[in-house]
Amino acid sequence: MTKQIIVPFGPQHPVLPEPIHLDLVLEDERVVDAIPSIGYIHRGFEKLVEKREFTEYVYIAERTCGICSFIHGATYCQGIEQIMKIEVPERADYLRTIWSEYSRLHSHLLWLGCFADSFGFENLFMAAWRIRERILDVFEQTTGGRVIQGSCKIGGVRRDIANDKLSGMSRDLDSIRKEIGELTTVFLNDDTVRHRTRNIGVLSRDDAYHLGAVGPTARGSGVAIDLRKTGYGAYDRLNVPVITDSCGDCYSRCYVRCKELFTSIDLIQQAITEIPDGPIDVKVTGAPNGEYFMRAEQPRGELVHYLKGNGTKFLVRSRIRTPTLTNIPPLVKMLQGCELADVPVIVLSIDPCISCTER
Amino acid sequence: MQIVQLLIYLILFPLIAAVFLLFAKKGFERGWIVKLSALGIGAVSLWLLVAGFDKGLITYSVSGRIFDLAMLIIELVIAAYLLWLGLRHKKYSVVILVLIQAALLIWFEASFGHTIVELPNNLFFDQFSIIMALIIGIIGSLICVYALGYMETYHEHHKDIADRRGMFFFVLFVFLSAMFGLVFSNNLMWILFFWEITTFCSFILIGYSQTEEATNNAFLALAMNMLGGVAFVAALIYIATLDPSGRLLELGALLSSGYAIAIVPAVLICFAGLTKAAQMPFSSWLVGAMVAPTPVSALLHSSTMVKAGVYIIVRFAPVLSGTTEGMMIAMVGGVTFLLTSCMAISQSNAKKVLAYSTIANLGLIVACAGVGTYNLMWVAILLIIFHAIAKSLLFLCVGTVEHRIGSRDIEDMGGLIERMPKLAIMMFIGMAGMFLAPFGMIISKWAAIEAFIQAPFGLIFIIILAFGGSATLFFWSKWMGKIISVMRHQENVEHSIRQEKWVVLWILTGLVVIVALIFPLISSALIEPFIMQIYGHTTRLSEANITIMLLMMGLLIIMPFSMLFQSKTPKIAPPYMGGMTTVGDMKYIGSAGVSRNLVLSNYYLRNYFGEERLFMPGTLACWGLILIAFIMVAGVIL
Amino acid sequence: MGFFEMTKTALKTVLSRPVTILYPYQPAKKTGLTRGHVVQDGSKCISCSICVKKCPSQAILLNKEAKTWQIDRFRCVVCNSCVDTCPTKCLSMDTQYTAPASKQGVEVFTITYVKPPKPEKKEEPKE
Amino acid sequence: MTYLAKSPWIVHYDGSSCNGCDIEVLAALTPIYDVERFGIVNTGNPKHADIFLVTGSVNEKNREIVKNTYDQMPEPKVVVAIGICAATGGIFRECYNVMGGIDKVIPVDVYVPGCAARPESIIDGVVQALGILEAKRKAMNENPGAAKKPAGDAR
Amino acid sequence: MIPEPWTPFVNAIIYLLLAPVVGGLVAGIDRKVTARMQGRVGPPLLQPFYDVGKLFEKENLVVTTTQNFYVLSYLVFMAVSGALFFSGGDMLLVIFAFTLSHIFLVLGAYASYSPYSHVGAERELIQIIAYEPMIIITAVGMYMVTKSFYVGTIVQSPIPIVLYLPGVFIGYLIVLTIKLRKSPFDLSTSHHAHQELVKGVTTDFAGPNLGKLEIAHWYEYVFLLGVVYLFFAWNPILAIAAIIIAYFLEILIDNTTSRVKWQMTLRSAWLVAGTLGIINLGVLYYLRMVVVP
Amino acid sequence: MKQEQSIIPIDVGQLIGSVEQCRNEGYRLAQIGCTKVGDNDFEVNYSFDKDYVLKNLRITVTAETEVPSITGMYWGAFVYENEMHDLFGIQVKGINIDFKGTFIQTAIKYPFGVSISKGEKP
Ligand code: SF4
Ligand code: SF4
Ligand code: SF4
Ligand code: SF4
Ligand code: SF4
Ligand code: SF4
Ligand code: SF4
Ligand code: SF4
Repeated sequence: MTKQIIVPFGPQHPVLPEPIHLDLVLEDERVVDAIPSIGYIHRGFEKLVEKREFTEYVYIAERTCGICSFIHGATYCQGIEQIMKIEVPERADYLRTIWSEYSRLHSHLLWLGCFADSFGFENLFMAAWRIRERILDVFEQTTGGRVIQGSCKIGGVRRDIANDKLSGMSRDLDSIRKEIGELTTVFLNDDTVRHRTRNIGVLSRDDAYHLGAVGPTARGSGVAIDLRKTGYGAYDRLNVPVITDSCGDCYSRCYVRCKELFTSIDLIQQAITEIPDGPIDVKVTGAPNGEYFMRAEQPRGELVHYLKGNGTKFLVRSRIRTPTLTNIPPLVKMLQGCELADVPVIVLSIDPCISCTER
Repeated sequence: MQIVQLLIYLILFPLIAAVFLLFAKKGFERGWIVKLSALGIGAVSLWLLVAGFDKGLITYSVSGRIFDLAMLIIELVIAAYLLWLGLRHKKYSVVILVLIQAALLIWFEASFGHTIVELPNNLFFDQFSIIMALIIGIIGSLICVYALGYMETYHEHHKDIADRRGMFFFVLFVFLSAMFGLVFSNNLMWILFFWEITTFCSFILIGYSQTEEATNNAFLALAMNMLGGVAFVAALIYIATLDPSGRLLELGALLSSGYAIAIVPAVLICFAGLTKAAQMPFSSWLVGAMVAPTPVSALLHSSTMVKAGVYIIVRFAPVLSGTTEGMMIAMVGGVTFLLTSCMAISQSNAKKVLAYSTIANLGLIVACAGVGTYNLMWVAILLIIFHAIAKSLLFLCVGTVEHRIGSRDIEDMGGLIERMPKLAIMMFIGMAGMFLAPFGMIISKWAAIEAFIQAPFGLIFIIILAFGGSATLFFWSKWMGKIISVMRHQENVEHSIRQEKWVVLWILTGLVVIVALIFPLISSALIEPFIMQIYGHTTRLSEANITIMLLMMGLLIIMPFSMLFQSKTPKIAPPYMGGMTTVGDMKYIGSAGVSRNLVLSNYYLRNYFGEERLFMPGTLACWGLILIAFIMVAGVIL
Repeated sequence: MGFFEMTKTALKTVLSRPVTILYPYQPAKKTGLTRGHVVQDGSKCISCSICVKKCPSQAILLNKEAKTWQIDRFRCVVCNSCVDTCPTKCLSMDTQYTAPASKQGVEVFTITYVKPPKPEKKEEPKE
Repeated sequence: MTYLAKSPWIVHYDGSSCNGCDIEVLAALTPIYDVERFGIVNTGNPKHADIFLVTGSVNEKNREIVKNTYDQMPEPKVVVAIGICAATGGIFRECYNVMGGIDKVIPVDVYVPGCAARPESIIDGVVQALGILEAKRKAMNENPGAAKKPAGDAR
Repeated sequence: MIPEPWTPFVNAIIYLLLAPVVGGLVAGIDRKVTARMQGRVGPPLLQPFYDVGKLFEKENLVVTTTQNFYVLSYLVFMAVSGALFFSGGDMLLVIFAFTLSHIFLVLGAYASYSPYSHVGAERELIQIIAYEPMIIITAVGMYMVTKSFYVGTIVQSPIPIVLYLPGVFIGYLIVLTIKLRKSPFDLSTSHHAHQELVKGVTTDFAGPNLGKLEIAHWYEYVFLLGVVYLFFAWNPILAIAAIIIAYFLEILIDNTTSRVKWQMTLRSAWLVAGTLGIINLGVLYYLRMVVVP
Repeated sequence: MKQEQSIIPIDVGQLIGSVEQCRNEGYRLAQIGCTKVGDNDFEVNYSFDKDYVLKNLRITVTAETEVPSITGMYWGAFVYENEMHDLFGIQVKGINIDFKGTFIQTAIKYPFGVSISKGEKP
């Protein structure tokens, strides 16, 4: 008689705001097998390119996800712009970058909260989300939407941010930086947090690279991949440091994200000082013909939008390969042999985004 | 003169029954003999209670010369037989031990045989004897009755095992007889004789199935108990050297002879007691004895064998009281209690869990007796009573379950409450008896804490008790949880259990509850006078607390009826499964489209409480403690 | 070394005022840009159908015969696309979000703009 | 007003949403909005919940889950569909794998429009649901059998 | 005045009637303070009562009807153990009754054969074995100082118990965290649901059963805080202050730690609390002759 | 700024060899994605990345072609290969963790394999 316990973990489960399912096979509390199952959110909207003109598809691309909504929209637009050889005005590039980095801030803060929640640190969750609201306020003031910004379009951006507003934002970031400083100290120094994250879900550098880990998941294992280094948007004009850590455990992944919060703030402030005046969009005519793999760095890692047009208003294919999809194999590896209590911590440590993973 | 007849009757009657059983060929005849003799033995034990509870200590002179000789011969015959067996099975440790013991015995007989005078009082009797007699007479014979049905099925299931049931029942009854002899004898030589008989009987019973494992474990048990036997003989020799007239061979005389004289034999005999009670360095034999048919386990664990071990230690408690040697023995019990309670957590074999729990409880008894203050003595006796009843019930329940579901693994007992409701309730009560307030064992635990706190160095034991007690709680509760979990659509497989089994089980279940209810009575009628007579003062629980316990018991009894009065009709929904749909029962479609059965197992925490982890340290610690005791004793001798 | 790293923050927070907005007793957070719901000014609509085509979730239904412009609030993703593309700027974005409801329904605006209608191709709106 | 309306506990399930509405539901629990002011607790467990918040639409794979979760809630209970995805399928309505709003699977009592639905809007929706909850309780007390009917097939 | 022999009964009845009220209030204050620590407004003070009232208005949804029995037993025995305590009964008996009630809770969870309840039940058992030794040590410590296991005697003792038992007191506070189901030890079920076990032991209890569990918790709170009182019994005002401070500390700890795993729980309870307690008792044992009047 | 990328069409038969070469050269697998290009023709792009340079191996197959799994070289490729199968109906042989069509369950089988005309709701 085996001494196993089978726990159907999810899809409806409070630590998983998004539905995935794991068949956990436990011995005592040790996980001997964890078989994931996804597909609960699959909508199939990649196929909507056949029904929506490529210009309207921006709105759908944005709704790939409510967290890096902006980056999805921007990546899609940049992909189309590459195919159609559109040069967007410089100010638009900067604005896209600023919003992208705000997205990262908001996403990382959200993640920190969820992560704290996964190991039962409710106060920390609240604290992280308290700060996050300030980022959302900026979104709402500059784009009109809290989570779905809708400010990107092909050929540029839809809204400008006034320069005095920009400098106000920059000043505001100073106080946010202070609050984030307090928050991240707890994540990085508190003993009970370290107890839950140190040496949990270790992913070696080799595994991280060859299993295709991206983003903080890869960087936490010492793999320095950061697509911002390819210099899309205004990143080629900004100084983007790549944060890595070598342990490959949950703590390292947390460390990377904590530090990235500060680099994002730096990037925004730098962008705000450098942003040139000028138009924010160009007129787009014609239809895309050709294909392109547009890649961008999302909070969770490398995002690939593969777009293929045939000269009509309807694209042939939009294929969105999201960071989480490629982070799933490393996750499966990490879960082997962990404890039941570690499961949510490990799952969250890759910052899973099931919504865009399943499209 | 009436009581002594009862005593002799109790010793001899099982023997006669045994002989009949040896020759009874038909199952039908055997059945009647067993049932009638069980009735006879039980009834007489009760009679003894009625006749003797107010009598105090009485000794009887029964002329013993002739018995002495017969005993010696029987012992030598057994030794020869064991020698032969040992050689045949290449168990040289047994061979060596048998040779040593026989040599010692012969030497003893040769050098002191002529100097030892005939002891005036070979038999004796006091309240403690009544308690033991009741345990042996009632529980022991109930188990024998139960064994009737059990063995029948046993042989249906195991066609490959030779049917030696005549011999089996013969040995069972001899065992009972020897136990009676053991508790009624005042003559240490007699006690030794009966002692060796129980060792021998258990050896035969453990090896009953004659499989390799059974044989090995039987020899293991034999070797360890023989080790104790050697110590016992050594004690006799020591006593005889002190007083060649052999007057000190009388238990009563020895006990009242004072520390200087009694401590050496006390330690030696208690060492023998430790082996028999399967305390820590020797615990493996009792665990190994699980290969025997379940009634045998029940017998060994509840009313015979191991109880002989603690019986003798309790007898010697007044000598041990306040001595360092006693402390060491108590510590052996304490360590055993703590570690085996923990080890029980890691076991899923029901009989093994029961075995470890037995060892643990015996450990507690030994600890109480080793410290040996009057109130601890009270606790020790209480523990003996409660443990015997609850443990026999549990063993018999497990045996019955095993026959119906074909497994003795706790994990296979899930949902027993649906499959065998009556039996599950009995098991539930039995387990409650082992660890829940206000049942027996917890009363004892409570009394033990209150007693230890007044004893020298009692703090150590209280801490052991606190930690070990919580471990106990863990393994019982999870087992309990297993049997009461309701897995739906299980079939009831309880019908067709034979009537006589039910009778036995119901009686034992009733006893668990009744004894918990009337224990104040038992205490005041039997235990307290006994303690009083030894120590000159006694203990008792306060009346208020007893009332409260009774109240709690009452609550427990009426609580289930609350299910009949429900304000809202409950609606049944499947358990929460993270949103997964249950297809049929306890099934769901999991990842990769695989249909999975919901399986839930208990925690065993092997990495923390496993035998592998705790056994060695425990053994070493206990050997160390025993060694200290021996060194001190050696000091006394020199 | 960090035991109770959070203590300072927690104690500080407990002593300061909560950040909670006491909605609904206090007004909701809002900015001038906040996208609440689309309103239509029937007097300006030229029934050009551009909004219908540009609506990514096909929430708008234009009935030229009945002269109605209707919007399904339970389809509209408040994306601003129609507002941006409407040639006559008759659509605007109100900052107040649509109130929850127990029943779904469409909101109908009447088009009062009068101008000789030009021939147009028929767009079959969904459902 | 009875206790029911003072202590609405919620369970949240994410159908196939884009997260936008999910995080707004979560945000409603956090300090700025703090729905615990109304006694709302996110129990995460249908068996403890009175209000079922669903975000996102239903598809092939999650309809059973939504139904199952709903069935495991004790009466009286209400369902609040958050966001236009949950109301009609929203922008993804025409995707091949979207069946439509959650009313395709379970009865919905309140629809909260928005994409994403704002936390204030969610609060309004829940408050509106309380009235319905209360009405359902009355109905249940007056006619104990009836309220149980819809979920009676759970066994 | 009430005649002497009746005071225990009167106390018990007062406890039975008032403890739920006090316990509920404590829970309400707890939630309020927690909310404030998180920068929120938090629920009304009386929220716990609303919650329980609500639960009793709900349908009785069970996996198996036997759950009703276990829950009721849990409640009854929890009340009984508290009543015993407040009527001045024997501490050990109180502890055993207390344990008994928890076993019923665990059994109720087991009965449902649900994965989450089951794992919760196992963890609850681990918690029980983690804190039980310390509670017994507490009782023994009190005995060593006051020479009595009777709460009635202990409470009247003029000895400042806490001065003799500082280690035991700290140990007790640690296990109190377990008992109050507060982070870092809220393994088997927690106040907020965001944990891997959903609601652990209580997962499959709904409606009135959950309400009863809640009431049992209130009884438990009052009892547990009553033990804190005993440490300071020689000075009631100080004792009340101590209870308030202790409880505030618990809330603070709850809000400044993450949930640890079961190994850590067992280890901290057994090692930290156990050693503190044992050393304390050992020293006391050694000095007993000298210091106790 | 244009990101560097190349597309190298290869035969199905060459797939394993080329992928192995990528692995040996230290590329990481960035994605596998399909596009329907004809009534029964699919392009499958295997994208590899090294130092931000994207190399795409492209095979063109029909639904009947058996595509060998590359999970031997890239363990994590199973997510993409299962997806290929579930959404496009492309047969992939020898996946290490084969979900057998349950990775992404869809209301209609192989949604990207069949053609759904515009406006018509499946
Ligand atoms: S992004 Fe995902 S993990 Fe984070 S809160 Fe939202 S659902 Fe949870
Ligand atoms: S990675 Fe997550 S947050 Fe980013 S777009 Fe995808 S779903 Fe949204
Ligand atoms: S990664 Fe998870 S939590 Fe984050 S937005 Fe996506 S779904 Fe939500
Ligand atoms: S139940 Fe198993 S062990 Fe017991 S007698 Fe039958 S076959 Fe043998
Ligand atoms: S339980 Fe049934 S099968 Fe087993 S011995 Fe008894 S009657 Fe026979
Ligand atoms: S706001 Fe967007 S979704 Fe709403 S009607 Fe206008 S275009 Fe359609
Ligand atoms: S609302 Fe504007 S876009 Fe729409 S039909 Fe009228 S004028 Fe045209
Ligand atoms: S309504 Fe909008 S924000 Fe909400 S889930 Fe749907 S698409 Fe996302």
